[in-house]
This record gives sequence, C-alpha cells and structure tokens, in this order.
Amino acid sequence: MIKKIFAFLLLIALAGVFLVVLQNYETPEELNLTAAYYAEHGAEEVGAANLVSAIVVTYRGLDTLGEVTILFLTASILSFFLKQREERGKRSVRASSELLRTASAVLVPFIFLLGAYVFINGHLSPGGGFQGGAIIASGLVLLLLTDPLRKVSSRLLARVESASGFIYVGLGIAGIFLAGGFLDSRVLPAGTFGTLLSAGLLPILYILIGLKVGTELSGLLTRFQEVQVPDGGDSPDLKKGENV
Amino acid sequence: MVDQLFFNPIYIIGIGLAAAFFLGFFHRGTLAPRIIMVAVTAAFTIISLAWMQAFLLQGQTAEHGQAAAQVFTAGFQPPFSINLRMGAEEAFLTLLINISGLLGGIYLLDTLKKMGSHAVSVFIILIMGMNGIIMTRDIFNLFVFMEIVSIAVAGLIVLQKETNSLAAGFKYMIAAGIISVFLLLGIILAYAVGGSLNIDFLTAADLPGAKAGMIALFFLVIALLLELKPFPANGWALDVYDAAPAGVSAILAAAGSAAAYYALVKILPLGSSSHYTLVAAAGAVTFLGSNLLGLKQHRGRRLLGYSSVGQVGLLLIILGFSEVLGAQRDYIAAGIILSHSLAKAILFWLAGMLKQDGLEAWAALRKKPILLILFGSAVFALVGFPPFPSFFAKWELILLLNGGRFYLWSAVILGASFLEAVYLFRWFGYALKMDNEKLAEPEAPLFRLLPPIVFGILLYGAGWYMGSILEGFANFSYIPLAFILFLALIDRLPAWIKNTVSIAGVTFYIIDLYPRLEGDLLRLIFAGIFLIGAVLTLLSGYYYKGRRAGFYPLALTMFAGLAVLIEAANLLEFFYGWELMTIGSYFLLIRGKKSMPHGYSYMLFSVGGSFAMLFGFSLAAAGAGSIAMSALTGVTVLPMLAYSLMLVGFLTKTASVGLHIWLPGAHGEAVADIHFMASAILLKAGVFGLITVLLGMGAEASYTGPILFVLGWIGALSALLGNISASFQESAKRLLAWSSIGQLGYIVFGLATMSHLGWLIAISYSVTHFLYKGILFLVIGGIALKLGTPYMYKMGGLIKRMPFSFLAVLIAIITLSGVPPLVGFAAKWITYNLIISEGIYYQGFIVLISGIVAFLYLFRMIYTMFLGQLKDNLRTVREINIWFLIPVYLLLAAIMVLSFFPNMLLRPVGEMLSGYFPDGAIAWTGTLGTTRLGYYDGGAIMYVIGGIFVAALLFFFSLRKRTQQVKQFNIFYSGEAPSRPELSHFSYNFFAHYQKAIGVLTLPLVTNFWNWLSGILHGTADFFRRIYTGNGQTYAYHLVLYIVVVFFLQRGGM
Amino acid sequence: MNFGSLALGLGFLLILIGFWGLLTQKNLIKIVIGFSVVDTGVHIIMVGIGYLQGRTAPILDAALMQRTAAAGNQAGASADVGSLIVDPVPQALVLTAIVIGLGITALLLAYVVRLHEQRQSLDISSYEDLKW
Amino acid sequence: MINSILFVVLALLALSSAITAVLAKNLVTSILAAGFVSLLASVIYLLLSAPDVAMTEAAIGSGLSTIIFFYVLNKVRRSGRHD
Amino acid sequence: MSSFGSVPVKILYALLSIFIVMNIGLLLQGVTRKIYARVSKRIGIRFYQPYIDLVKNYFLRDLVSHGVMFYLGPIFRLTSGVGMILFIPLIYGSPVFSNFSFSGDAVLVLYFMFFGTLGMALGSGESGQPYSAIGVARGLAQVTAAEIPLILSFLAVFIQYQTLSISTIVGAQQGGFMHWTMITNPLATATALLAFLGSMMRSPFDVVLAPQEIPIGPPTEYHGAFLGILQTNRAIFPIAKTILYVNLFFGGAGNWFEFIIKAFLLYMWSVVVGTVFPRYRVDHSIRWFLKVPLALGLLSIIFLQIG
Repeated sequence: MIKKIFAFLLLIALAGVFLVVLQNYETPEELNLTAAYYAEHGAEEVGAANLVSAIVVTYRGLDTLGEVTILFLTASILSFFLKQREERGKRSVRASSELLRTASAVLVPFIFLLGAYVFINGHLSPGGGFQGGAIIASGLVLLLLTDPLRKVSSRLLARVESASGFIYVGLGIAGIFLAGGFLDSRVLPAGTFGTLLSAGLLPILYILIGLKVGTELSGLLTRFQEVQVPDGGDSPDLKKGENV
Repeated sequence: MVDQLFFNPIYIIGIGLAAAFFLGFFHRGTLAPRIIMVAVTAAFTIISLAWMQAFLLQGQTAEHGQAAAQVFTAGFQPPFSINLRMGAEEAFLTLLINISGLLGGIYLLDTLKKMGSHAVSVFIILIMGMNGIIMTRDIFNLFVFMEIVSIAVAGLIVLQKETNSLAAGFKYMIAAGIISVFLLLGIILAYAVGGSLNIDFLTAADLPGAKAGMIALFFLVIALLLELKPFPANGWALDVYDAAPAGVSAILAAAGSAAAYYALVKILPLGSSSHYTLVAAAGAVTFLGSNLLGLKQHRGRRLLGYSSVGQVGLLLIILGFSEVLGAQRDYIAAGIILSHSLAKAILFWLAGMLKQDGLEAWAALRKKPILLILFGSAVFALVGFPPFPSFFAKWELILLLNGGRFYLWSAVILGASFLEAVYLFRWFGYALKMDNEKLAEPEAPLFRLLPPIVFGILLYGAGWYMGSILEGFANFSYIPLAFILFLALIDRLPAWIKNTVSIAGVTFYIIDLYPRLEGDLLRLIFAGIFLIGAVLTLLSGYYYKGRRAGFYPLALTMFAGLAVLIEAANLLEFFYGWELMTIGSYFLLIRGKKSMPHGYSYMLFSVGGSFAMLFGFSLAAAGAGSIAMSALTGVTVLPMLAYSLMLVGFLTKTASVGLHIWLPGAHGEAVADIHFMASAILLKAGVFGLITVLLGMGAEASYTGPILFVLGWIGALSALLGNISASFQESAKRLLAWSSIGQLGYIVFGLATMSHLGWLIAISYSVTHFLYKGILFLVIGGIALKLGTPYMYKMGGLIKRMPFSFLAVLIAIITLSGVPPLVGFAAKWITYNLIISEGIYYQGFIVLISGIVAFLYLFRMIYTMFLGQLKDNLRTVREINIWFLIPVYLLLAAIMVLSFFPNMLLRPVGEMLSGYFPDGAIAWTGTLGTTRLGYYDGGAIMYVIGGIFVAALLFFFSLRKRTQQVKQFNIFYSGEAPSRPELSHFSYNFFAHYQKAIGVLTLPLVTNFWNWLSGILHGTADFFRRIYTGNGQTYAYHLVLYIVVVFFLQRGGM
Repeated sequence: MNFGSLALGLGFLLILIGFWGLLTQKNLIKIVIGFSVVDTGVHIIMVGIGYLQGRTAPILDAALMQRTAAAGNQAGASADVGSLIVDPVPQALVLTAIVIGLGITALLLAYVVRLHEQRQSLDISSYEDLKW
Repeated sequence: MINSILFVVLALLALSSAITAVLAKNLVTSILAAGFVSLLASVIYLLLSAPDVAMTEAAIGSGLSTIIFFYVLNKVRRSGRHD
Repeated sequence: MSSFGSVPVKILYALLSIFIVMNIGLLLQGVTRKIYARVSKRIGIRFYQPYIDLVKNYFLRDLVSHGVMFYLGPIFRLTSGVGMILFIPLIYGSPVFSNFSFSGDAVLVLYFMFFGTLGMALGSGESGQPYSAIGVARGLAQVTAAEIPLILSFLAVFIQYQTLSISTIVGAQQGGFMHWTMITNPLATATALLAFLGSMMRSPFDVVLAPQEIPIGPPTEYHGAFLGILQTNRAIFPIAKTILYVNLFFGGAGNWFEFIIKAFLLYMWSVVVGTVFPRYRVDHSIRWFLKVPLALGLLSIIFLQIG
C-alpha cells in the first residue's frame, strides 16, 4: 500500500513535469525548416508522392535500417533465447473450429496480397514496408491460429529474411559508389512522379524492407508460438510452399 | 589522408549489418559465423585505426572541426539527411570500442559457439551499434542506435542462463524502456523547437533560448545521463554487470560506457551552462556514492559494477567542467576512459575465468602469475597510479579544477577516488595473500587469455603515450623504467644474476647522476641515502638462494621512484616519482607472510597522502601558473591549505603520529633487506618531500606560524609515542619499526623549527638514522631470518653465537641513543642548542625525554637478543649471513668515521643551510664546533673517552687475575642451578611496570580513530546500499524519481 | 480546439497511466502492458507535435495537388505544398519508434516466459536475488 | 467540429481502456484493453493526418503485440500456476 | 678554549683529580653508613670501612667470567664515572681542575652518564642472572622517569643563563649567595633535588637494587676485582653527579674545601630522605616523578618564559 502511495505521489510530480511541458509548448503555425524542405523538394529529389515514405526510406534511411536491425535483433535473440525444448508429457492440442479454418483458407491469400500491395505502393500511398510486413505477419498468425501444429518453416523465413536484409545493405553500399552516398535511392533513375516504377530505388528498398519486416515479425511470432508446441513439431516439407 | 574508398566509416555499419544478416544463412554449430565475427570486428578496428593514425599524424587530437570527416547518407546534405562524423574523438572511441569488440568476441568464442550464429550476429550488431552511437550526428538516429545497443545487450545477458541473469535482463529492459521514453520526448520536443534533428543545426538553433527548448534539453540530457547509470538510479545497471556473462560485462564496461559518454558529449553543446553543471553534479554524486557503496561489496563482479559506475561518474564530472578544462578536457577524458575501459575489461575477463565470485576467491589468480600481474595493473590503473593514463588525467584534472578555484569538486573527486582505492586494494590484497589451496585454478585457455594480455599491454602503452604528449612530462627519461622492464623480463633467472645486474644498473645510475647533482648538497645527500642505500640493500640480497620472483623489478621500481624524486624538474615529475616509489614499496612490504592487512593500510595511507599532496601541488601550481618546482615557493592560492596538505602527504610517509598506524605492521612483517629499504631508506623520501615543501614555504608568512607549530608538535609527539611504544614490543622488528616512527619524529621536529640548527639536526639525523638503522635492520632482520622468529623472548645469549652481529648492534644503539662518544651525540647536543636558542621549550622537552626513553627499548633489544640465557635450540646457530654483515660493516665504518670527524658531515651541511638560514650556524675549528651557547669537540671526546676506557682496561689487566670462564647456568640462583634457559631469561614483557605506569600513553587512540572512521564509512555504505532492493519496480521508481527530482531542482535553480 | 495540444495531453495522460501500471502492478505481464501503454502515449505525443491544425496528410497525391492549385489561385501566388500538409518528419520517426517498441515488448515478454519457467511465478518480487 | 467531438470521445475511450488495461484483475481483459488503446490510437492518428502511422499502429500495436501477449499468456497458463 | 700544557701533564692532573674525588667519595660513603647506623641506633661500621672493602675486593685472586661483555661491563662503568669527573670543571677558575671540559659542555656530561649505565646493564645482562635483568629493567624504567624532571630543571638552568657551558654557568653565579641558582630559580632547583633522589638508588627509590628481593640488582653476579671496580666507580660517580649539581645550582666550588662541603650536604640530602621514607614500587616511583617534580619543572620553565 505504501508503495502505491509513493507511486501516486511520484506520478503527481511527474504530471507536474508534464504540465510544465504543456504550458511552455507552443503549437507551431508553419512547417519548420526541415519539414518545409521536404515538402518543397521531397517530390523532385526522391520522386515519391508519400513524403513519409520518402523520409523513411531515403532521407532517414539509416534510421530505418536501424529499425530493421532491431527487429532482426529481437528475432535473433528470441531464436536462441526461446529455444525449443522438449516438453515432457504429450498434451492434446485443441482442434480449431471449422469456421476459423475455412475463414483462414479464404482470407490468408488475400491478406498476403494486401500486404504485398501495401509495401509495393508505399512510395505513393499510405503504407509501406512496415505496414505491409505487419499485414503479412498477421496473415501468418491466422494460419497459426487455425492450425497450431503447422510449423512455419523457420528455415525458409530465415533465408528470406537474411537475403532481403543482405540485399538491402548491399544496395545501400552500392549507393556510395553509384550515387551520392550510403542508401542513396538515386541509383536508379527517378522515373515518372506518381507511378509505380518511380522514385528510383525507393520502391525496391521498401519491398526489401517489407519482406524483411514481414519475415522478422513472422519469425518473432513463430518463436512465441513454438514455445507452446508440445514437442519439436513436425514440419513436413511439402507444406513449406503454402505458407509464403 | 585517409582513403575514403577503403576506410569509409559507413562501412562499419554496412559491413556489420551485412555480415549480421548474412549469418542468417548459417546454422548453429559451424565455425564460419565466428570466423566472420572476428573478421568483421577486425575490419572495424582497421577502419578506426586508419582514421586514428591519420589524426595522430596530423597532430590534431584535441582539435575539433577541420580534420573531421563528414559522411552523408542518402546523398543529401544535413540537416535533411542523417550524417555521420569521423573526427579525432570518434576515431579514438570507435577504435576503443572495436578493439574491445574484437577481443571481447574472441573471449566469448566458446559461449557464442554454444549459442549459435544468431548470437554471433547479435554480438556484431552490438559493436556496430556502439560505433553508430559514436558517429551519428542525428539525435533520432542516436536513439535508434541506443535502442539497438540496449536490445543487443539484453540479448547477450541471457547467454548465461540463470535466474539472476534473466532477472537482471528484465530489469535492464524496463530501465532502458523508461529511459527511451524520456529520450523520445526530448527528441521530439527538440525537433519541435529547433526544427531539426541534426545536432550541429540544433546547436545553432539556440534551444536554451526557448522555454520549451529548455525542457527538451532537460529530457535529452537526463535520458542520456540515465544511460550512464547515475547513482542512485542505477540498481539495474549493477545487476547487469553482476549477472551478465563476464565477457559481455567486459564489453559493456569498456565500450558501452565510452559510447554512452560520447552521446552525452554530443548533446551537451546544445544546452546551456546549467546543463553542464547538472552533469557535473550528477557525476560527483555518482562517483562518490557508488564508490562509497562499493566498500561493503564482497562479490567481485558486482564490485566491478560499482567501480564502473563510479568511473563513469568521474567522466561526467569531467564533461560537466568542459569549459574550465578547455582544450585539455579531451585529454583528461581520454586518460580516464582508457584506464577505465582497458582495466575494467581486464577485470571482467579475469572474473570470467574464476569459478567463484567472492573477493577472497580471487586468490586463485595466484595460480597463474600472469593473471595476477594483469589484475594488479588494472587495479593500479583504476586508482590512478603511474605509468597508467589515469595518472596523467587525474593530475591534469585536479590541476585545472583547482586552477579554476573549484576546490570542493576536486576534493570530492579525490575523496571518491580514495574510497575506490580502499576497496580495490583490499581486494588486491586478498588476491595476493589469501589462502588459495582450495580454490580451483582459473580457467584460462588461450582465447581467453589473449584479450586481457593485449589490453594489459595497451594499458601500459597508453600510459606511456599519454605521458609523452603531456606538457611538463615530455622530457621524462624512461631509461630506468626500461631497465626495470628488462629485469622483469629476465625474472626467470636465479636471484644472484639479477642481483648483480641490479647493482650494476644502480651503480651506473649513480655515476651518471653524480655530475648532475654536484654542488647541490641537499639533493646529493638524499641521493646518497637513496641510491647508496639501494646498493647496500642489493648487496645483502646475495643471501637469497633461488629465483626471488618479482622482487627485483619491484625493488628497482621503488628506487627508480626515489631517483625521480631527486631528479624531478617539476611537480608532475616529482609526483610521478612519488607514486612510482609507492607502488614499488607496496609490493615489497606485502611480500611478508602475514603482511596483507599491513600492506593494505600502507597503501591506503599512501594513496590518501598522495591525494592530499596532489591537491596541495595543484593549488601551488594554480597560484604560480606553472608546475615548475619553484611553484612551491610562496604559494598564493589558499597557501595555508596548500602547504598543510602537502605536508600531510609527506607525513604519511614519515609515519608521523596520527598517520603512523600502517608502519609497525608493514615494517614489522617485512623480510630483512626489505625492512632495511622500507625503513632506513623509504622513510627518507618523506623527509625529502618535507624539506622540499618547507623550503618553499619559508617561515615569514603569517600562515606559517600555526602550520609549523602543529608540525613541531606532530614531530615531538611522534618521537615520544614512537619510542614509548617501541619499549613495549615483543617483536624485534616491530620494535625497530616503532623506533623509526620516533626517530622520524625528531626529524620532523627539527624541520618544523625552520632554523639552522633544526635543519642541521634533521639532515644529520637523516644520514645517521640511515646508518644505524641500516645496521639494526640488517642484523636483526638477518637474525630473524635465521631463527625464523622476530620475537625477542625466543632469542637470548646470541652474543656467544654471533659476536659480529652483537658488536654491530652495540655500536648502532650507542649511536642511536646519542650516548657520547659516537656521532649520535652530536644530534643531541645540537638539539639542546636548538631548543634554547630558538626558545621552543615544550616541544623540545618532549623530544629530549623521548631520547631518554629510546634507551629503554634499545637496551631491552640488545639484552634480550644477545645476552641473558642462550636457548637450547639456538646452541648451534651460526653468525648471520655474510652478505648481511658486509653492508653492516660498511655502515659501521661510516659511523666510526663520522664519530671522529663529525665536522665532515655537519660542516658542509651547515654551510649549505646557511644559504637558507644564516643565523645560528655552528663555527668549526677542526673537530670543535662552537655555538653561541656551547661547544662540542667530537674528536677530542673520542680520544678522551677512548683513553679512559683503555686506561681502565689496562688497569684491570694489571691486576693479573686468573679469570675462569664458567658455564651458562653457573649463577647465584637461590643455591640452585637453573636447568632450562627459558626459566632464567627475563625477557617477556620486560617493562611491565613501565607499561603499568605510563601505558596509558600508548593506548591505540589513533588506531581507534581510524577504525571508527572506517566503521562509519562502512555503516553508511551498508545503510545506503539498501536502496538497491533487487526489485525491478523499485529501480524503475528510482529512475522516474531521479528525473522528477532533477527537473524540479533545476527549475528551482533557474 | 487544437488537435495537436489535445494529442499531447492525451499522450501525457497515457504515459502516466502506463507508469502507474509499471510501478504498482506486481504481475510481470501487467508491467509489460503498462510499458506498452506508455509507449503508445509517447507515440501520440510525437504525432501530435507534428500536427498542424487543419492540414492534410503529407502525401502528394492528386487530391492534394488540386488543393494546392486552388490555394495558389486564392492567394494569387505560386502554389506551395508546404502550407497544406502536416509535418511528415514526426510521422516518419513514429513509424520507427513503433517498430522499436514492438521489439522491446517482444523481448520483455520473452523474458517473462523464461522467468516464469524458472520460478513458476509472475510476481516481480520473486526475482530479487541480486541486490545491494 | 464533428472531428473535434470524435477526437475527444476517442481520447476518453482510450484513457478509460488504458486504465482498464492497467488495473484489470483479469489478464485477458488487460491485454484486450491494451490492444484497444492501440486501436483507438490509430484512429486518432488518422484524425491527426497521419495515415501511415495509423496503419502501422493498427497492424503492429493492436495486432501483433496483442497476439504476442496472448501467446505468452497461454504459455504461462499452461506451464503452471499464475495469478 | 681553556686548553693548557702538554698531554702528559694533563693526564697527570686528571689522575690527581680522580684520586681526590675517589677519596672524597669513599669517605662520604663511610660517613653516610655511619650516620645510617646511628639513626637506627646501631654502632655501625668504621668510617674507613669502604677502603677496606675496596682493597679486599681488588686482592681477591680468582675471577669468574660469563663472557666478554660481562668482563667489559665494569670497565664501561668506570669509564663513565671517570669521564664525568673529567668533563666537569671541578673547581671554578682553576684551569688545572677543569681537566677535559673543553671537549664538551653540560650536554656531554648529561649524556655520558648513560655510557656507564649501558655498559653495566650489558655486562650484568650477559651473566644470565635473571635478577640482574630485573634490576636493570627496574633501573632503566625508574631512571628514565627521574630524568624527565631532571632534564626540565637543567633546561631551566640553560635557559636562565643562555649557555650550555658549565663554567659559564658557575661564573654567572659568582658574587655571593644571592646569585646562586638556588635563589634565582628555586623551582628548577627543587625539581633537580627531587630528581636527584631518583638517581641515587636510595630509599624510597631503591627498588632497583632492592636488597632482600633481587639480591643486589644489576651487579648480582659481580665479585672480586669486578666488584672492586664497581665500588671505585660507586665512590666517584655520586661525587661527579653532586658536583654537577653544585655547579649548576649552588654556585660551584672555588676551592676543594667548598667542594667537599657542598658535595657532602647535597649527598646528605638523599641520605636523609632515604632514612625517612619507605621504598616505592617502580610504577609508583615513575608516577611520582611524573607528578610533583614534573609539575615543578614545567612551572620553572613557565616562570622563565614569563619573566
């Protein structure tokens, strides 16, 4: 109880801090220097309609790379952290409902398609690699929900993940030699503004990001999913193809 | 110029990530991932090295700007894209990180093998992320890299799969999460106000100018500060250091701290001076707090955690004082970072080799001497001893802080450093001396041994480099140190070879030194004591059969330090010599069997003393504007404090009362020749220091009165208490040790009078004490060695077995007690003259009666050892080793010469002193000295007394008696012949009645005082460390509380 | 009514609520939940700071181009995209932050699983062996 | 105006579900409420002209995180007692 | 420098001084013992008995020695006594009886006292006789305690006259009774007289020798010619001490008659006290010396400083 009182007092004080922030914060009327520059030059320099994507992939590409790295890190850590252990005693796995199975059979392809769309069009409309990746991963979840024993091939996921990450970095380094610097998207010509094949390397990078994020998130989920699998889980090779 | 094509800093990120992603293709168990890891970290290192080398060659280490390379990403200019910078600082820090990564990776090879390729990629990303933190110039990018590092760390913690590691990792994640919340708030607010995320543009945007900007800065600074684990909001960090695999902790301490530090370095210029103050204050609290709490810690790794946190606190202080430190800030910070990182990594790596974690268990290191050497090097580097970088850094830091009148801050720094020394040396003492029979040998395969060894070498190299670029130290001669290194390298040879080499070396040095000192009698005398003493000690070293591992390098280190004292051209060199001497003497004193606690207290007093001295020197330098030795003359900044501190520093070495408690034990447990070095020679270093300071201080200024008054009383009381305590000792060695305290008391008293005669006493005592104490130490030490006990009541009747020793001791004690006709009397005579002519009656009286008391213990010693009943077990014992007798008789010859011709010593010294104190000089006619008050003719006294003695003897012979030598037990003893010598050897508790009468004077008040102080400190530490409840939520609470408190404190301050 | 300030207020409140969970709940999972609430709060603040009243998303699609043209006509000056869209930078940052947050949450939860395995307890006070 | 009212309603909903998330005794309720906070947040992002963020939050914050929470809860429940 | 004549002449005069002093000493011993006896209503010895004892001891034929140091101990002792006589100017104004006082001042005399003590202690130490060792331990402890007020009183004198030279001090006291230190500095004199008791080995400070307890203390094992030498010294040494006191506190002696009177009176002081007071234990006597005499001595210096 004392602990709660102290916590309460502390949070009151913290609220005071925040209040001071609110008091002193002035809502901006105009875009600041940086944002104005992006608004002004983003379209022509990068060639992407979605400024957020332009920023995420090029201007602040290093951040994005870092973020992808973090997901990769998390997935890697989980892979040796939540190592699959043999659990003693077999437990029956509840069979999922008919409805769910049917729904997933219908929905999953669409979900994957949607994800792909989102990250391919990331430079034009809202959405992009993260969102698309996340959508793909949620499709995967649906699969997992319907059939807990169906093991998503972690090896394949890992390969796709590694390959996309490796290519991403490779393209980034190529930018040093072929364009203005690391992760410069102007390795390819800018193309026509507003079309699918525009914005230089940006869509490609975003696709790679999408793939990577998707596989990483999936990897993450499988790790958590795997820990509750009673034993090693058999993953027949023939099922591999269906999942991705 | 660095080739950007090959050594582009972005490659560190590119290669790192590419490699990490590529590792996904591998499966665990293969060798390839680890090869890739080593190759990648090696590539990182090469890139950093290329830049570092370029900056060093351009000589722009401390310069910002021009030479630094900017790396743009995405092909756009900042602030619109993220850019990286590779300047001198970045090159230095990334180099440090990458080497740590390379070696740390090698150290972790087997752990990583078990965990598979994923763990390897996490490791690579960790190192890459730290590089990123250093290089990026974008605050949000900084955040991203910090998160990368946090998560990677959280992942690596669990390489060790224990509940504690898991709990530590969880707490760490929670803390990192909370910190990142505030960091993000700071970033976004800074962006809202400054309109940019680029550090350089934000600096120009004047954030402190806006209210919201100030708040943004607060969040940024506090978040980065919390990354640096400020006390007390750092429980989580301690757990990580404690529970993570040692290899990971090593990297965290070595590289992680450096990276987090540099993040703050980058952010702070955005803010105003109040942020610097905040950082400095947080640093001071941390440095002091965590070192205080470290006192109670009894597990190695956690203690290292405390120490790491403390060192980072020191870095924060340095950072906070950027303005004051100016161009030297980076030098100082580099020194601290180097010492801390290299030493901490070594220590953690060592911890990983041990099975148990208690401090006592570190004694297992002794089973592999190389590990012990590494441990020692690391400990000395952390405390700030030469030749390590932290020594120079600490010197500069204190100098500049005190130059800027920030006395309290430097006092806090030194105080906290002292606390650190307290636990580090306790620990080191355990490692050196604790019983290690039952401990398992440290597990040190080559891949684990290599990293600490490389770091050890780097530590020394860095120290050398830091010294060579420091103004005032650039011309320092390293030849003696090279000689010591040579001795260390030939340590496997038998002792007599090394002994000969050492004697040759010292002799050569004397010959080389002499022309440089000619004409400077004062330094010549002390050089004589130090170096001739060295030769004599080494001469006696021939007695030793076997290898005597480690003795020669350390002994020579001490003598080198003493020689540096003599030769020092400025305060820095002087201090360097002083510390060098301390190191050497510490290791010599702790060689004895039971000397662990005594070596420890010696070290503590030495460290405390040298810190006091450092403080005093820095005040002197602050006033004079230079560190030349002349700065000691007429100090203008807080002169009273400055001189007092310097004197206290030297008084610790002269073991004057109040600061003496280390001496009896330390000297009492030392081996014969070491005892000689420590007492007859080493203590004189303190005297030399006192002389140096007092010459600078003079006696004119008003503040000198109280100082000299106190000093005089310290001297007088040391003399009295030293002598009285000596009378009650049962161990001959301890008796001599106490006697040294007393004798040094005379010297201090003489110096404190600041008069011609007083100084004459001091200097002639320095010489004669060297002579007769040399004899006593060597003989008694030799006997103790031979008999295997220093206890006098176990001896007796040795005159029959060791007549040469007896004669030497007899002469020595006659000299010591000042009984005419030997030269010791000269000092007594001058003392009377001094007391009366200077009117210092009360102190003088104390000194005089202590001279009388000296008689008690001297008689007791010679009687109980040489006279009385010969014990049965000693009937066949032989004369002490000839190698002891040779130096003894050389010293004896010197005493006899000086007794006949006291003017040989007193006259030139007097003439020299007339240069400083013209009044009251002794007039000399041949051997007759005359003062205003009296006269003394050493030669005549020798002849008269000799004549009377011979005449009496002749008269006795002329009686022509038949003399019959009788058996030992043939005495008048109630008509019985005692059968056992023990029964009739009256020796134990010889002065029981004296003790009964005045034993109250020898109550260990001083010891009790220091024990009390230590108890208070430990109690405080124990009380405060209970804030570390081990509960993750409490730590989260601490973090938020820290933020809130600092926020309101700072607003209140604004 | 300015959405930006409102978002800030909402964000701060969420942070406080989240901290309450973080600091007072003993259950490890609840602590992680608290943490994710805090995270959401921070993200809302970030987006709120980038928001400019009455402006549209920073996507230069056809619709926006038309409005640009219209605005340009009204003002009688050349069209300026910058006066119509909200600040895209915070949004980009939040994207990154959300993903990072997910990573942290996932890792925290993994810790929870492993801790629970060790002691069969979700109470944070069961893991206090390391202290002082 | 509609937007404003909507914003305030959403904000209040978000706050109340956040409180539910933090205080609820039942872990399932808690997790669902936390997911709901994210979902509301993503709607708020839309109001703040941030569709990209909205999508991400919806997919990741309310989607994936919630799923992970449930996985963990499941795992913990199965392997033994809990509170 | 008051050197005179050639070395052989000086030696001759030195021997003369020693002879005179020795006789005075022996006579005083005899007379003292007679007085002692009479006070306790005994007849006592003949006053020349010490001569007889001395001669007897010297003529005992056999000696038993315990070793070199045992052998040399008495020699040390005698050297010390003789040396003291020779370093003190015995008769004021007489260059002849200043002997070797040119080679050192009062400090020399003060410290040379220890030469004999040390030699004696060492010699008796080698005998292996525990009583000797006990006696020495007691003696040293007590003497050092007594030295403390003694040094204070000497210091007071040195300070008063601003010199260390004995003849200068005596010179300053010439011109009548009122110039004596006894009058000009009574506190120092009182201190010195109390301290004097401590070094005379008489009751109440005779626990060092402590007959009936530890046969005769340090010299227990000595006999025959050894004892003869010690007795010789015992005749010389107290006179040397008293004459030092006489010089410093009682105006010195202008001739041998004055010398004998003053020495006798001073000698009697310790005798009288000794007959009146019983024996102290060592720790008692140490404490006693550290109380009254010490306080008096400090007072004397304080007065000097004020005055």
